[in-house]
Amino acid sequence: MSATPYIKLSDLSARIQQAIASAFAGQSYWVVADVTNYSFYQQRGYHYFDLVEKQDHAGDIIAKVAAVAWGTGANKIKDFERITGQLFKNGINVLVKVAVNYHQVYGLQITLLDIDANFTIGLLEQQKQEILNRLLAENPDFITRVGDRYLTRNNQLPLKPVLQQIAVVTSSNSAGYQDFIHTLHNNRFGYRFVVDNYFTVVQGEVNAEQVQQRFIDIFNSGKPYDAVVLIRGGGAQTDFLIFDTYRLGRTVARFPIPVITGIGHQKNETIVDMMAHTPTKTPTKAAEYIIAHNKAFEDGMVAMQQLILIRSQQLFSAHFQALSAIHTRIVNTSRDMLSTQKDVLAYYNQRMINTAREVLSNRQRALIGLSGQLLSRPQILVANKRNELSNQVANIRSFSRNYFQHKRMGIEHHDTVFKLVSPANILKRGFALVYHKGHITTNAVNIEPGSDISILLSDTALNATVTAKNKRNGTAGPDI
Amino acid sequence: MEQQDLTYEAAYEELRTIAEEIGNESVPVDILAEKVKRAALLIEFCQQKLRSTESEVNKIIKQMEKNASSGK
Amino acid sequence: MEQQDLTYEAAYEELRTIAEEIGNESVPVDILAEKVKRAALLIEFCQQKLRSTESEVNKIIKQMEKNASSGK
Amino acid sequence: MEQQDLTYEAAYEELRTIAEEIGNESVPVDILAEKVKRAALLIEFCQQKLRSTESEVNKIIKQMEKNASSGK
Amino acid sequence: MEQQDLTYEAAYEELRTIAEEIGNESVPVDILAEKVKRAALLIEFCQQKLRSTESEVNKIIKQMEKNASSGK
Amino acid sequence: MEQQDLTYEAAYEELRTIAEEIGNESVPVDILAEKVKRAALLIEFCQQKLRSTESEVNKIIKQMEKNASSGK
Amino acid sequence: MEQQDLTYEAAYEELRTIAEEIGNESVPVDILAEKVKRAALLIEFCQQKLRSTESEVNKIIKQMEKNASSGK
Repeated sequence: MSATPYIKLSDLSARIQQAIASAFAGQSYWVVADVTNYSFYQQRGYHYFDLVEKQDHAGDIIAKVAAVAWGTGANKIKDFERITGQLFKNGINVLVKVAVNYHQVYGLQITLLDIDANFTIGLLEQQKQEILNRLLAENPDFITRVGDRYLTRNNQLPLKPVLQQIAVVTSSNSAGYQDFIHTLHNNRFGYRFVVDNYFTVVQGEVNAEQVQQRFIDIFNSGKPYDAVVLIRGGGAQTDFLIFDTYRLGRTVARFPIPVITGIGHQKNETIVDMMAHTPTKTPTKAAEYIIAHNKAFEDGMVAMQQLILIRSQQLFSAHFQALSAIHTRIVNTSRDMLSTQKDVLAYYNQRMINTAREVLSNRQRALIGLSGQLLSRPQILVANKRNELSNQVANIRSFSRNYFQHKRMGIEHHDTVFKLVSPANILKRGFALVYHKGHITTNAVNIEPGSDISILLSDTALNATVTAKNKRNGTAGPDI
Repeated sequence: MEQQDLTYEAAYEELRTIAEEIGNESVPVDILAEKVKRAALLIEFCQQKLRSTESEVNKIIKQMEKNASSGK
Repeated sequence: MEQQDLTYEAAYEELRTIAEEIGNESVPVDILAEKVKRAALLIEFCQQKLRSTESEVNKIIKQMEKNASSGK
Repeated sequence: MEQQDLTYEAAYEELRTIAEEIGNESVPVDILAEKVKRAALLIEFCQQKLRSTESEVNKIIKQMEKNASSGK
Repeated sequence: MEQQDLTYEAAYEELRTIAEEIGNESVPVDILAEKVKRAALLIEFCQQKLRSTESEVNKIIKQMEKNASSGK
Repeated sequence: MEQQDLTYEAAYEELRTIAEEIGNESVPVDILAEKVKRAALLIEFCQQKLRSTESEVNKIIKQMEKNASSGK
Repeated sequence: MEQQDLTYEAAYEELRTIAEEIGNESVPVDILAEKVKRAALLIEFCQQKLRSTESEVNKIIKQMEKNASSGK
């Protein structure tokens, strides 16, 4: 044992405290830093976090101080969240006013006194955004952005109905890996899995290339893996940074087998999560997801089986019913048909009976009508003939009466005429006939005074001698 | 006289001829007297003929009517 | 006389002709009586014919009526 | 007589023709009796035919009526 | 008779035709009895055919119902 | 009979056709009994086929249910 | 049997097709039992495969093929 002089640790810490107090007491500083490793104890209202500063571009941490916020600081954080709508959380780049103090047990600590709400976007987030933008810009073939989601080749791959062949990328000693394997193999459905391990270091940004190599190994194995599971190997919160690297994001995004992540953080989503097929919160959740996926498949099959059973039973009962309906229909219709035919025959039978009799009675009636005509008509005919005969008799009688009358009238006319012109009748009216030399004379040429003439009156003949002869002229004397 | 052979038609025709002859006034009185005498005779003949025919016809008709009415 | 060959129709037709002739006075007086006598004869013939036809028909009808009533 | 070959229809038709002829008096009196006699004969024939048909039909109908009541 | 070769359909059709002919009185009286006799025969034939078909069908149906109830 | 080669579908189709034919009375009475007999045979065939298929399916289902419960 | 090449996808798809066919009654009764048997086999296969390692799966398939061929 050497007698090297020493002081007690408490003396040292007291001196550190004194030195820091003399340098920083009563002082405050506005500092720009990223927040990481953040946690909040609700009951006491304490915020614990680390403030870090990273090298530009590379992203390596170059400064890191543990910080606390309580009392006024906690209130300022609440104001910050209220004003910006941004949670005070990992990855944000902040401008904070701090005081520096040293505690003999808890060590160096800076206390957040105020936070500049205007300095909103944290550097980490800005970096992450830059990487995302770069991924989009440089890999348009397999990364696109729709709304606030990223569509990648990987997360557009169809998941097989059953995930049974699985490649796991993780670190061999991680608790997360143990959880995953345990959950997977001890599932209560008895599902079996074939799991191939691709161990690597999955922390520290610098190891991104190694992880990428494991993905290449998986691809080169040629095995028909159903899924690749990427599980974080544990460690501090800052270890997530590997999952926000461009390299790993790109690898996952373009990987041809669906990638399921179980990175095990609670508060933010890494770039790898965004690029992967299915992000889950923890390794256990990843295993549960796989089991649930397979269970859904089996349930689907069982449901289909149930459906087939129900459908075939329905089909049987439908067919039995249809057969029975046809049976009933055939029975009823053939009976109907027979009874209809029977009725029709009965109808014809009755109709024959009725119409045959009707025909005969109509004929009888017609014959009787005709007979009646024949009985009466000859007598009428004879009577008509007889009338005609008597008409002719009457004609002859009246015609002959007229006949005689006309004939008689003709004769009587002649009689009258002759009576008028007969000489005897003329003499009776005072005319006289003159005879000269024994002949009736109508001309006095040969009679001269002294000639003898005889004058015959109606009942007397006178002999006389002419004494004078005068020429008669004009109308003197009696008219003849 | 030839009265036996005389028909009513002939007699009547002669009568009609005589009447026509007398009508043209060129008949001398002595012939006229003769003609009138002939006419009188013909008239008498015709009248008798008519009477006898009529009575005969009437007899037949009466008989006919009797038959006709009795035949009913 | 040719009465054997005489039909009612011919007889009646002759009768009608005689009546017409008398009606339009185309029958000479000399044969009027003869015509009327012929008419009387025709009438007699027709009436007999009618009577005989009638009696024959009546006989047939009586027979028919007997049959009809017995046949019922 | 040709009654053996005579059908009811022909007989009835002849009868109808005779009735019509007598009805419009186109039958000469001379053959009227003959026509009436023919008619009487045809009527008799038709009635007999009807009677025999009726009795035959009635026999069949009786059978049919038995069928009708038993067939139900 | 050709009843051996006669089908119900043919018989029924013939029956229908006869009924129609008699119905509109286009059947001569001379063959009416014959037609009615034929109709009676056809009806008898059809009724027998119906009865035999009915009994046969009923037998089959009874058998079917027995099967149906035993098969359940 | 060709029942050995008969399928349920063919049998059912034939049955449906027969039912339709009888339904719209296009089956002559003459072959109705024959058709009904055929229908009875087809129904019997179909029911047997259905029953045997059903029992077979039920056997499979029972087997499946056993597997399902043991497989869990 | 093509079971060596049978994937979950293919099995699921086939099962879905069978369910659909039975659902819309496009499976003839004649092959329904066969279809159901096939469905049972597919499920059986998938369920066993889910719970087996690769080497076990091959054993199962062999066993199923034996059953399938003896069960026919």
